[in-house]
Amino acid sequence: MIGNIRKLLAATLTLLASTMLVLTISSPALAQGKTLTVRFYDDPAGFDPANIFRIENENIAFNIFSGLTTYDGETGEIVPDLAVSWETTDNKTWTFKLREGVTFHKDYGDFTAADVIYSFNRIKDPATASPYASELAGIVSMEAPDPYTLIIELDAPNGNFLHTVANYHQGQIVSQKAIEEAGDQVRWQPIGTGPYYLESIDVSSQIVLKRHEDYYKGPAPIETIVFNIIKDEATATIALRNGEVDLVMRSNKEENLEVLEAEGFTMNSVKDYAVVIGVLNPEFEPFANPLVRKAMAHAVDYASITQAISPSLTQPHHSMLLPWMDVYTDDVPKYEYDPEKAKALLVEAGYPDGFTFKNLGTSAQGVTELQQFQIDFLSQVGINMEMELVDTPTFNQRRNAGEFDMASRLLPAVNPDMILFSYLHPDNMVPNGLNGARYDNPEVTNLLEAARAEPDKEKAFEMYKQVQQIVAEDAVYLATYSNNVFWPGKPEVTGVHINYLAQVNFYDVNIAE
Amino acid sequence: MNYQAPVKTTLLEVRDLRTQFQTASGTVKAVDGVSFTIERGERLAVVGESGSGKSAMAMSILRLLTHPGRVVGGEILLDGRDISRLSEGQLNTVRGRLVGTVFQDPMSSLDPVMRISRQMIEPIMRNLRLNRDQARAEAIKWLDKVGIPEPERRIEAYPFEMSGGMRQRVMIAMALASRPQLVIADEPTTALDVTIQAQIVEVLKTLTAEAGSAMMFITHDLGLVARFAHKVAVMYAGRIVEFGRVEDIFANPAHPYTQSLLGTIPSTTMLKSERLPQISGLPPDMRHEITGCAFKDRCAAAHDRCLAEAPRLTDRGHEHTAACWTPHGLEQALATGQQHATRLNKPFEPDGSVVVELNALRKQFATSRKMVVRAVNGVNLRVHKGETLGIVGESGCGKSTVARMLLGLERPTSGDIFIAGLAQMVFQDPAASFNPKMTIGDIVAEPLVVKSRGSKAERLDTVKRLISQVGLDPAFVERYPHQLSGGQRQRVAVARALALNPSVVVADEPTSALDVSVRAQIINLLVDLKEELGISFVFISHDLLTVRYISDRIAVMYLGEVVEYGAAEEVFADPRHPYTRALIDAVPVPDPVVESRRAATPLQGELPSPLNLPKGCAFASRCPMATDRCRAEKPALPDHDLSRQVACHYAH
Amino acid sequence: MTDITLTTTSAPKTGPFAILLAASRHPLLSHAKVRLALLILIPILVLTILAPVLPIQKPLETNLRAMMQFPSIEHVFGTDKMGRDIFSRTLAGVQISLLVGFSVASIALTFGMVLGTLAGFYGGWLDRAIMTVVDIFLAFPSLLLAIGLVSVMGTGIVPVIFAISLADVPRFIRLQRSQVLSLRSRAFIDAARTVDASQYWLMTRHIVPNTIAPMLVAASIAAANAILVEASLSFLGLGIMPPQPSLGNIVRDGQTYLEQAWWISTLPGVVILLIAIGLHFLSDGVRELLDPRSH
Amino acid sequence: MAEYTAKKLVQMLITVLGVITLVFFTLRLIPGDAASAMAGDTLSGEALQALREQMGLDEPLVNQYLGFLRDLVTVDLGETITTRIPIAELLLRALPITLSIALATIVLSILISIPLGTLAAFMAHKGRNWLDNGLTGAAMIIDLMPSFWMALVLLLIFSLGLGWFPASGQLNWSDPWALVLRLALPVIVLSLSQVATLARITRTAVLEVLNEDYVRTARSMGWSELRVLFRHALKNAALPIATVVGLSFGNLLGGTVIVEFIFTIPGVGNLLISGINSRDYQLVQTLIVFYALLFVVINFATDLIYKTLDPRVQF
Repeated sequence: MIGNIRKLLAATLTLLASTMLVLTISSPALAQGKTLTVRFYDDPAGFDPANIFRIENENIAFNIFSGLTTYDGETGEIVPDLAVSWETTDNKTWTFKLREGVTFHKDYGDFTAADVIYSFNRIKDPATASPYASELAGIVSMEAPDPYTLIIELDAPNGNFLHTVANYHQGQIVSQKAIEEAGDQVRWQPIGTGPYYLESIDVSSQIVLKRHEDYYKGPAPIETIVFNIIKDEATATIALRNGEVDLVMRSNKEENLEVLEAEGFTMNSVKDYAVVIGVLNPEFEPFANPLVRKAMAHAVDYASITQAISPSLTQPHHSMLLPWMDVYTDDVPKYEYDPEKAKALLVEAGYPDGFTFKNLGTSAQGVTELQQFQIDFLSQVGINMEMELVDTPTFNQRRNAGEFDMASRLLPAVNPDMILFSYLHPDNMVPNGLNGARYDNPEVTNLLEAARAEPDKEKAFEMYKQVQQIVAEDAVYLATYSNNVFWPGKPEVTGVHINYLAQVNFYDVNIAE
Repeated sequence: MNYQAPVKTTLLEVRDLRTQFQTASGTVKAVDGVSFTIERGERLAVVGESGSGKSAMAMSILRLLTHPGRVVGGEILLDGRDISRLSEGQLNTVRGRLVGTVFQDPMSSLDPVMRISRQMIEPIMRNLRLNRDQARAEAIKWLDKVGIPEPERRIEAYPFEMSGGMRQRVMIAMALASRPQLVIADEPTTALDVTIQAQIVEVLKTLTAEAGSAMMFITHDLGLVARFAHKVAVMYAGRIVEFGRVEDIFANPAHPYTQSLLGTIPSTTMLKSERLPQISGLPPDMRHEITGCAFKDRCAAAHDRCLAEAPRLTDRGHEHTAACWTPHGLEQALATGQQHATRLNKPFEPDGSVVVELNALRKQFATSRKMVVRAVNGVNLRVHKGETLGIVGESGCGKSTVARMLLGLERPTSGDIFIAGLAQMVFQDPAASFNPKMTIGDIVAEPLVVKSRGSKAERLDTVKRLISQVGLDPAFVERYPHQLSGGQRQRVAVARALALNPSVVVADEPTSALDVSVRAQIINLLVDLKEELGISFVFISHDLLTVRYISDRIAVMYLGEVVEYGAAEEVFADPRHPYTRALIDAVPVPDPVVESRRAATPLQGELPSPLNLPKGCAFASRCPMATDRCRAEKPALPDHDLSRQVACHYAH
Repeated sequence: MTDITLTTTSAPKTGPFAILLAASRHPLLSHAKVRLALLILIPILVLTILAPVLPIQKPLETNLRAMMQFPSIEHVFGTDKMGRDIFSRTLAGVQISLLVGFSVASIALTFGMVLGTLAGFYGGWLDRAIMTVVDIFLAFPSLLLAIGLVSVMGTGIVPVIFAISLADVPRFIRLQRSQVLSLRSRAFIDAARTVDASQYWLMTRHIVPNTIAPMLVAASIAAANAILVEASLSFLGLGIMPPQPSLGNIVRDGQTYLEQAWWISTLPGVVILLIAIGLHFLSDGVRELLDPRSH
Repeated sequence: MAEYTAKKLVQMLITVLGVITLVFFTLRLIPGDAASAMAGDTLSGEALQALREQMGLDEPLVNQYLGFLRDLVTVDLGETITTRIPIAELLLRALPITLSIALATIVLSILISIPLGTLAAFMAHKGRNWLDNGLTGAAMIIDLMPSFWMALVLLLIFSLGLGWFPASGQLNWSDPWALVLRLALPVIVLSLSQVATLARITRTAVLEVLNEDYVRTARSMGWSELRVLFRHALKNAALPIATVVGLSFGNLLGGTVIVEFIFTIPGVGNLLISGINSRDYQLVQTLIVFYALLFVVINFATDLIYKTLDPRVQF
């Protein structure tokens, strides 16, 4: 009997001991040199470009890998990365001149065109089962006349191909050697050409990046970046205020931001990161009527709501595209808050005493404060909005299938053409694509295709402008508000530029003495 | 204090001791001005019913009361030192050293998770200033003295490994080992069987005498008092109502309460035709202020003065005092009482019709370790119409199992039971045998409802009839068990048993949970009912005197067998089986003269475990006259012979 | 004790007044703890019931011009981030929470009583079967059990009630079973068997009535805990969904503003505390009244 | 003894098997699977299906179930579905953290609650109830504070206000003091409610013993009240207390979930929550079965210890 107990005890002790060993080994031995501690808000899910999900993982990958092009941290424009230059005449055949003297992390050798070809083929290969395969589906052929020249042939003109090959998802270049060595552990052994490489990771508590000494732009100013996983927002804020972390990745609670700002922390942020739109399903009879859609737009005072809930995180917005996009236009019909007009429109549309509809939401998120206000405002014009809460996977599945009266979507993409195509082109109509409004307007469709093929920026812009006007006029999608991303940090942490993919290039970040 | 007196020197003098319990429903004056003295080496018996304050008084002396009990007044002079004024610390030098204590329930009075050695040795070391080894030797010596076999081994035992009797012996050894001047024994034998009781009393008596310690012996059993006390203090409602030398108290009691108490106990010679004198009513509720004599409501001789003022203890000649206004208590009242006390009790003559018949009845319980307990081991018995059969024996002799089988609560392992008509039961503990959530009415009516006899109205009538039949107010149907006294509950139990007018009523220790004064009431009730209804009774008890008084025939059981059977008087007058004899000898008789004449050699040893029964005579292990033959072959009992039967080779 | 109960049982049972009188003399009310409990619970209940007619903002009504206001005459508990009146939300929350609490209690009570009695009374394979299942459920930490269930059934009142009950029922079965086991050997059961009463009779007339009181005590505690577990579930986003207020999610939502507006979560928190304390006192009182040793 | 143990073991086996089955199939009832949870809203039909196949989610349930059982028997905990990490490794990292929290909590609460409870009982026995009442009151209030609420308040006071303890950061086993500071707050939060219950248990147990006859016997032998309290009362009360401690330890392992989440401690609880969020059955079911196993074993151990400590219990 006593014997049993002793055995049990012994077992646990050995377990404890062995574990401590494991931990002490795996815990990073931080050398001298600058170290930046960053709050990371969820469990890392791996960094294999072919199978990467969720912004926080993408941000790590963004600093490990490089693409042919990348986004300028401040302006958000496409700028050269692994490709020093490119040329195309018809948006169909693209020729890239590649950067020389670029090396992969650790000792995985120099970067050449072969790596690009390998990376893209890997994505396209069905065996990889990469969700991003479709992005590169347009590539018909790739050739490298010499190690630093790459010619890519597309099946159709695509003026936005530079976005496709940017340092993001399918665009990130991997090393064949590394991939083959890693086997099914690619996601944990990412080898790229970026400014930082992954030194160690404890999936349940921290990720440690070390700078890539041979980075082609020269070594980054900060030697070590430690990402501490802190899930709870309140705790993260306290951690920053305690000085336990230098930088908080994505602080998205207004009240915390207020406190931090008041205490003099730098509120690194990007405005209009993405817009939230209400998708109205025309198969739900009232929403088939443009008048009703306009009434919906007039009924809710997004200005004051955003002001009330989170003035720093959100602002009202009236378009599917965002002001910083090159094809954006402000010259479109707008729907100001006007309950009377809303009522009038409803009468005109034949709904004098309103109607009831269901807004699809996730039970994980619950009924957001914004939605609670929406309910309130709509009820004042006689429209009764009910929330239909389902668990997240079901929500995604139903939203992708277009099974809802109304559902909202966040449009995170730097590529306006992609947004417009996927939300307005009949080919992308749900369930095949994201066109949840089932919008099929030949005029718009033609404009879109023409614009994409048009090499002349000016002409293309005109067409995109028209599209935006028509769509706003029809109130196809309910533009509600756009939101901003905040990475509050200590004042001495400089160069935190959040790009429009909500990502920070840590090469620019430094800590001032 | 009269120290100059050479022979007698006062050891303990208690003056006007007052103890109270502060309860939510009022202050209970448990001890209300008690004064007495104990001489060195003297044995004082404090007699009284439950609630008379006798235990509270005893506990007050060493301040062993727990909250909410509290000594509120009086002096306690031990050797002339007032220990009631001592601090806890000082008192601890008195407790266990000068005054030893033996408590009522040996089962719970020893620490269950400590070996005997630890519980015994340390006090001895402290009190006698001995080192561990000496103390150990001392402890073993005392264990031997109190009659614990192989003390060297048993001292390392845990309490749960010992029988009740053994534990009580240990308690005594613990109390005496420090050579106290005074031993306070609070009902030390109540929880034990007659034979064990006798042994314990004997041990206490001889050892205290030997050590010259005085003893204060609290009990409700007048028999025991007669057996060994020098002086007696009778307590009632928190006061001493009579005090004196034991002979005087028994010979000519002066207080009505004492007188009636003595009357309520059936004597060995008492005739069935005499009605058992009983004390009517109940003791007073101690939460209320008592004006006048506390006993007045139950006293036949009570008069105006008794109602008005409480009597003090007054001298009745040589050290005999009593608290009663009338000079000779009940005497007149009793004199007049005698007439209606007799009854037309026709002695029972069998008309041959058998109501209950048990043939070769056996019951075995399988314990976890595939061993069998032979609780009942081949019993043949008969009960005739209108007959009362008394079954006596120590606990574990199987008498209760027989009863349970009679009522179908247990299924016999072998043998058969024949019952003409229906058997009903009166249980030992009336408190437990009622569902607390049911009214008296429902309880009595339950048999009728279950058997769906009559309409609701009819049932109610029957119930009321039964309840008044057992001498209770029909209004009781409204009440709940906890609102009734023990005696009242037992009456209800009887009423319930009669509900289905059974042919035989089995009463398992029906009076053992009751106070002496109430006991007689129930016994009389049963006898009366038997006469009125002519039903048969099976009366199971370890109280031999009562059994003798109430039953026509007696069966003495030992280890699941009947060892002697016959007419009650005969068995008592001339017991043939050595066990029967031992039992009867063990019974304390409330008469100091008789007791003093008795040979003080109680039956030795204890009941052997029914797990491994001897193959010969079950009693051989304890029998003074056992021979090899006894151990070899089992003496048989000729079955179903109405005359005397004895299962002993040497029965003459 | 005796005489107290006597007065109640002998009290005239005719006419509402007489009954009230009798009730007022009932030992329950004579008990300090019980009185205190009622003193706490009854006002809360009354307010909750009256909430709809009280002159206060409706629980769901937002007000952009009165956000995060400090308690005042107009808003007794102040207002929250969306300018909703916390007092009226709290009352609405109490409604929900009490609903949760008492549903859980009654579910646990019913199943615990039935299964526990069966297991304890019949024993044998039935007992073994029931207790095995009970053990299985007891092997989960109860919060995990609840989490698992809610993730299966989705959020909302019903799943929450169900989840919490599922954690409680096994405990109740255990309690009831042990009670039955100890009762089964009591003398009054034998007494009933001597007139060969049926098993059903024994269970319904003798066993169950004697088990109810302790079960009720347990139930009232279970109710109090249920309210808190609901709160914890809401914290993990598995409880009752806003805007539907429950004490749990009010406190949860409020806690993020603890620094800027402590009252949002503190005041409703105090209400939870009061209710639970009330329930505990009630059960305590009842237990003490039922415990023979206490009088 | 042996017979008893054997019987108990069989019982445990059945229980655990039941748990396993229950967990496995309940999990499959949760809408959505690892693939969809991982992909979020970014994926459409066939891409998702591809992902599923890659994760082996398209196998028939029965095979998955049998596979799971086989793995358990061969003590092969497998990998997380989504991130392909050996679960054993995860557990080995998380377990000591959760264990040390639970242990520390138990120790701390015992150190506080047992003297407190004993004192309360002692005074109650003497008819002085104020400490007793105060204790019960405090216990109640603590019991009723939602742990997440308490946690945040403590964070604000001790971490932000007084700066005594860190709110986040790595658990560095090589620096014990830092470790203590890091774990202090969670342990305190958990201990508070433990103390509340334990103190009350102790109080009742001791009070009960104090009313026993053998305590009176000891007093009658002239031992001081304190000696009686420690020699007899506590010794006898120890058994029930020990049992409760054992059980509460089992519950603690489950109770750490919220605390680990708020204080971002990479313990088993945190692991479980992420498992549920990412619909990683493999992880979740392994963890829960592990919990159950631990719980059952602890109960069994307490039971045996009880039986061995109490001389009265024979096997």
